[in-house]
Amino acid sequence: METTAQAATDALLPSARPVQLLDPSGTEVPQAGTARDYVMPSAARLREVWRAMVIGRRFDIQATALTKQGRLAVYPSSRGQEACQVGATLSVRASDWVFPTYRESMALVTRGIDPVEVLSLLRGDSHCGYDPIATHTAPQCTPLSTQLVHAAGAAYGEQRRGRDSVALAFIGDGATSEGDFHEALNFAAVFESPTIFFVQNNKYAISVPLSKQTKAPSLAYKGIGYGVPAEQVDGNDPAAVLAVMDVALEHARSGKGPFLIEAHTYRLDAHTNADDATRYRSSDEVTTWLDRDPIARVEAWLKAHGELNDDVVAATNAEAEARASELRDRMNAEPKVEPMSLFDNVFAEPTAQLEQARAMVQAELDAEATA
Amino acid sequence: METTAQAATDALLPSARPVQLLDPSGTEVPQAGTARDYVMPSAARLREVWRAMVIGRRFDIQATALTKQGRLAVYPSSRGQEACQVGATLSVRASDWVFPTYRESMALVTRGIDPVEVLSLLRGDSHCGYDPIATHTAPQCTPLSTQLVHAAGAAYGEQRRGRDSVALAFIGDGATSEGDFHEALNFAAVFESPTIFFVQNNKYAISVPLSKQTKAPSLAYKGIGYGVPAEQVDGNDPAAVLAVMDVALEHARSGKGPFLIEAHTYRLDAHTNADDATRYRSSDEVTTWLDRDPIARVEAWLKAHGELNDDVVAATNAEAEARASELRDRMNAEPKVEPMSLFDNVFAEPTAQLEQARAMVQAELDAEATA
Amino acid sequence: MTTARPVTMGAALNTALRDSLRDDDDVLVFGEDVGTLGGVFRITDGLAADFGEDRCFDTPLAEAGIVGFAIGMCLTGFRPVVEMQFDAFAYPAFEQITSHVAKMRNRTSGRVGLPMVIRVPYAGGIGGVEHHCDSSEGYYAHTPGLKVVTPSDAADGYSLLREAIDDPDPVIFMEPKALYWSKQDVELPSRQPAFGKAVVRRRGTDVTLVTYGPSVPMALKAADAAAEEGWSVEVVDLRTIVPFDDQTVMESVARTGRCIVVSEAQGFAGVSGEVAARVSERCFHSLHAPVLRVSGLEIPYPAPMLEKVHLPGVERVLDAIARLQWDDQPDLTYAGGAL
Amino acid sequence: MTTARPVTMGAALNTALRDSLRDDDDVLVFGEDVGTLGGVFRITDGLAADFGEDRCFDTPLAEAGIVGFAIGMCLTGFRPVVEMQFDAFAYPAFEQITSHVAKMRNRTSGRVGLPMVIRVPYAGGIGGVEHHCDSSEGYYAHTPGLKVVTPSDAADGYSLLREAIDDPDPVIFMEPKALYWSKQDVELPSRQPAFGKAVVRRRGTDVTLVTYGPSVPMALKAADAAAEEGWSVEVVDLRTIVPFDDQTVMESVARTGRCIVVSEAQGFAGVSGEVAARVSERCFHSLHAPVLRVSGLEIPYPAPMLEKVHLPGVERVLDAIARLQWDDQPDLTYAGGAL
Ligand SMILES: Cc1ncc(C[n+]2csc(CCOP(=O)(O)OP(=O)(O)O)c2C)c(N)n1
Ligand SMILES: Cc1ncc(C[n+]2csc(CCOP(=O)(O)OP(=O)(O)O)c2C)c(N)n1
Ligand SMILES: [Mg+2]
Ligand SMILES: [Mg+2]
Repeated sequence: METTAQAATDALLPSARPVQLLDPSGTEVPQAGTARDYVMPSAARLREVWRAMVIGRRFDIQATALTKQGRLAVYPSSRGQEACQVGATLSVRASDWVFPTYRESMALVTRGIDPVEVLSLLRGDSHCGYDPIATHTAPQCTPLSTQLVHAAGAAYGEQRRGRDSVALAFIGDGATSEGDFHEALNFAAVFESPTIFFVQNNKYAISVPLSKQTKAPSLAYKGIGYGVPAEQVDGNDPAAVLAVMDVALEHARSGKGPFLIEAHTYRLDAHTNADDATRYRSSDEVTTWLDRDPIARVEAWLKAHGELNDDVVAATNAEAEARASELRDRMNAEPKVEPMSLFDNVFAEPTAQLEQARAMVQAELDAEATA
Repeated sequence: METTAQAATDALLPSARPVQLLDPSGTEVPQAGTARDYVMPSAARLREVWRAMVIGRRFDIQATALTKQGRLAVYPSSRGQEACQVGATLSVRASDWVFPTYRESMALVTRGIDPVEVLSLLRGDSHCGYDPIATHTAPQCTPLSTQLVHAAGAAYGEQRRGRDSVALAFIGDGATSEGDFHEALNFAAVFESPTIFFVQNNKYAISVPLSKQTKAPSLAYKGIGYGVPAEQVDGNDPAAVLAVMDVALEHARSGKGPFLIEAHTYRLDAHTNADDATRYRSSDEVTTWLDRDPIARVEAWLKAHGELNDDVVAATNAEAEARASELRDRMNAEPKVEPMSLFDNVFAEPTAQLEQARAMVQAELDAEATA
Repeated sequence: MTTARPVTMGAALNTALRDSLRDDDDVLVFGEDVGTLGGVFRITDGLAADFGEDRCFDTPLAEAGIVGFAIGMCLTGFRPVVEMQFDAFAYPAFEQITSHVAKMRNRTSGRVGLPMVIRVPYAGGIGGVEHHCDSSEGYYAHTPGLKVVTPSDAADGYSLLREAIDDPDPVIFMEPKALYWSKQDVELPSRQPAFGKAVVRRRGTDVTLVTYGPSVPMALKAADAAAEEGWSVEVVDLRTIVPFDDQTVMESVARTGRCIVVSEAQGFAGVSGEVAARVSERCFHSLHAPVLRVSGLEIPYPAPMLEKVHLPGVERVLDAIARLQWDDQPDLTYAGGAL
Repeated sequence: MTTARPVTMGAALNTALRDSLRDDDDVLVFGEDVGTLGGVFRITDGLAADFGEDRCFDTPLAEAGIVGFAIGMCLTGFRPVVEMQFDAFAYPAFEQITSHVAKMRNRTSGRVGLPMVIRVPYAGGIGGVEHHCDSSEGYYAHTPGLKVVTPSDAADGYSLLREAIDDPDPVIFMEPKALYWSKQDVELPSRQPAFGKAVVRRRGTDVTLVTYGPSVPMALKAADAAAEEGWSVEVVDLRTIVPFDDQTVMESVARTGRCIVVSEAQGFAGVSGEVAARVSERCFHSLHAPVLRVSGLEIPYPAPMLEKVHLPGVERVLDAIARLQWDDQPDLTYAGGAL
């Protein structure tokens, strides 16, 4: 029975408080007492993230607006979580895999997937609007935590293929309670699968606050139970998210296995447009978090460092506006759905029974058309 | 975003090495560097545990013998794990709940359940030979980890009833990989359910060694991820098992919630009599563990302290022998099984369909009898 | 004296929970978002406020945990009523349900009963995204040891839920979410008709539609439409799938001589196959035509914009009626549900 | 030239895995104890040693993890063959199987196929303790998007497993554990008959027994016994439950005019109900008697010493044959499976 070396366990534990590189005012925070060394990202990267956040937030607001116009059935907003959605996504390569939940619309848009394809699931014309293989992006996942095990398997598969791709798997705070979270972390650890588990702890699972979800000191303390190094980060600090992602990616890509990140953030809107957040939280709480705006924070730093000027801000806002309006226009068009497609992809080849069903539905449609 | 106080996390982490009070030779080990203070149990308790281990081991050997004689269909031995089976079980009260797996035959016999009733599941005459409510002992559980959530619920139920009973839930090292382990620890923590999760880490899950099961520094490091204090203990040291159980019980019974114990031990026999352990482990390894015998260890201490003499040893061995032979005799009798009982307990009241099925089977049996 | 007033099924379920909480201190309600929020469908609305957080509370987000925790609580005499947020989100609890909930009484020779209710909002028709629309009743009905119940109106919502909570055995209580907002004039409390009995919702003489849960209103509409075409259609609502009321179903089909099983669920190896098989066997000599099935297609539940094509509707039922060999000509080309 | 020699189904399955591992580098075998130990039933015996631990390996003990991990590996082009140790121990993976494995191709509009095989040793008859004997095929067969396959002899063990591994879609491969040791003279490799086709195992003219998996040898025995009593019994082995071979089944019943569905699984709302319903519908005018079912009782699988009472056996089949209204008298008192 061996002694567990203190150093070994220390390497797995997160920092005692969330890593923060920029405070809410955009001032650099002196690094002390963090579990690992985190390096301030370059101004160029921060500007890129800032830009994507501006565009992402505008997209998000547009999507919520589309629900009111009846153009989207439902929309889970990630407003307030821009640093996570954008920061984590821009940290990985196109050849890496991303495993999103329903909340990652902004992340997917940031990844370059056509926003209309991103919204397909939520508009209701298809279960997944984009090509997961071509985009290296799994379908948006609603059964909570189930995608994490897929991520562990895909990343392991990449490794087996001799490639250095990783998988970035998103998950919410509430979903960490599911058994699949546990199994995914453990599989990834045992198979040294290069998977980044990125928990957006936005403090609520629909109405259930984190305090009813776990008694852990922080969700990042779950890592050590799998031998997985973990970190907690200020999820509204884009610089810190990038810095922690860099460490996690270096760890995973160099063959050392998975990494767990807990990003402390907040969802400013309700769970979805169908939810009524006033039932379970105060507007004061929301206000507190409005003051921790990730965009303002990095914008302040960039401006203070002469890395951003008002012209660029205006141009970027205009671009975000243009994209939003293009999206609105495209979403106003009635999507094309093809009833006969229902039978195409149950199996690679339809069974005899599916062919019969197809014929039946075709006959019904023909009858309707002639009626 | 608060800082996690070092003290708070320290209170959850296990000792860096398994708590040991007696070394394999029975010599007391100076305590240093353990996460908590553990108190050497009284000689009287150690004698009681020693006695139950002697009887328990003899029972276990008898049960294995019964499989060879065709009197038991299958038997998962716990030889080598006596300190866990007996030590944990004797630490709890009759009014506490025990949630055993298939491997806890010895624990159940120690708890005072009729050995024939304990073996009912494995002989094949019924799924559970004893009364779970009367004995406060859940049925031996084969679907791994599923019983842990029940334990958390039962202990919470006891607390809701205003009683100070706890639940002692047994589980193996392999089963910690199941999602239900995770959900149970979390539910217990969130509801402050007085549950002791007792992991017998006997190093294998059938053929799979712990190294393929987890990369955690030790299984006890899983506690902190739930905010559950955890400890690792030399599971072949009865004194240490009692001492750690005492701390865990005090914690749980005083309303502070669950506790996780990882006991490092070893299964000397194969997974069950049907298993061939030579396929996956060396006899050298087994020999190493034979030298860490829990009975010999505490016997040496008791003798060295004048708390046990050869007469008592002889008398206890004789008693164990007598019990084993009584068990053999009773197991030689053909168990009574009642085909008509198949329909009695599907529901509290059989449905019309079950009544019809019962009539059909009765007619078949009548026909057989008259044929 | 109370008089009947319009009540939605959702409100009736809420009232049933309230009355059960009031009448029996051992009844507890828990699950995801059932406390402060009152559930995503508001079925538990106000319970935590009115009965206290001890009686109705939120749990961590883990369905196996919820069901397993409820099992443990039963050991100490509680009667948990747990909510699974949606049909497909009960699957993580499948092992707990099949290996423990269904078997506990049996495996303990009757010593441990589990008087618990697992509420499952199920089936589609509300434009839900994938995994929110499964018809999962067949999985439970196929598992010996579970009672499976599904109301089709507010009165039954109340009555069946109270019966389920009082039942000594575990009940999977399937709530057709498309009917949560359907209204009916009812006088509560009412515990009629008896648990385990199917009910003839509409009398007819030519053909019996056997159906349940979400498909009942549609079947009644189809019966109305058929009436205009001159067919007299009887509609039987199973209410409890397990236990199954052979008597009511067989009496009806014996009378009408024809039968169509209508279910939203995919038909293959599910409840509608069972009904068709039972009727075919037990009414063999009364049947003038094969028992047909109109069920959901054998496909994963489609995206909202296509669910109309998937769901069995009035037209498909009328088509099936027309194919019931009124002229005694066999027609085996039908390619509806359960192909 | 190879010649036929006696092979157990277990050995045939092992050979199929070997041949697949040899022929396709993307095939991987993993699960609990499948590596060093060769599986608790030794179906993967020697694979890790012969093909390397990269191709056949042990996983942590977590079934959802195993299935989910396999899904992920499919995204990178692998073709995982995973083992669930026993029927009931696949239930923890139920969500992964129903919500992802079954639906992935469909939800991605055909862009992501999952060419994986989930091997499930199932059913009873070997004296297993509880949770080791479930007939769980019905759950999978009821789930659109899964193919469900079950061999009844060594030749099919080989052939169906190779077809399953080569199939572009996920296949739930149900292995009747009671038949692992059953021997047959076979010449391997052989990929006959075609995937998706049922097979007439024995020709007869009076009645068709439709059966599959663990019940096939028993049905054949019953047919022998019935022959001695003067009945000519045809036995159809489904082999693939999904896709379902209507043609072979219906042709047989149309010829014999009578049908009994024999399955070890509990009948209610399962595969046997489906078969009975289909046959009753499609052969309505050929049937001289109701389609009967001889299936497992509607009870949780009993303790080993009582499993004989539960399992459908020759006597129960003979009883059912006798009740097939040979004198055209209805007999509705039968209380066999699926009550
Ligand atoms: C297995 C499962 N159970 C329940 C749900 C219903 N549900 C959807 S989102 C949600 C809350 C998730 O909270 P969290 O993980 O914190 O993510 P967030 O929505 O806050 O981003 C719940 C309970 C689900 N989708 N899947
Ligand atoms: C859910 C589930 N999966 C698989 C099994 C099959 N099985 C029985 S015991 C066992 C190994 C358990 O190992 P461990 O938890 O270490 O306990 P031990 O047997 O060593 O006491 C396995 C895989 C099971 N019983 N339940
Ligand atoms: Mg959240
Ligand atoms: Mg073990």
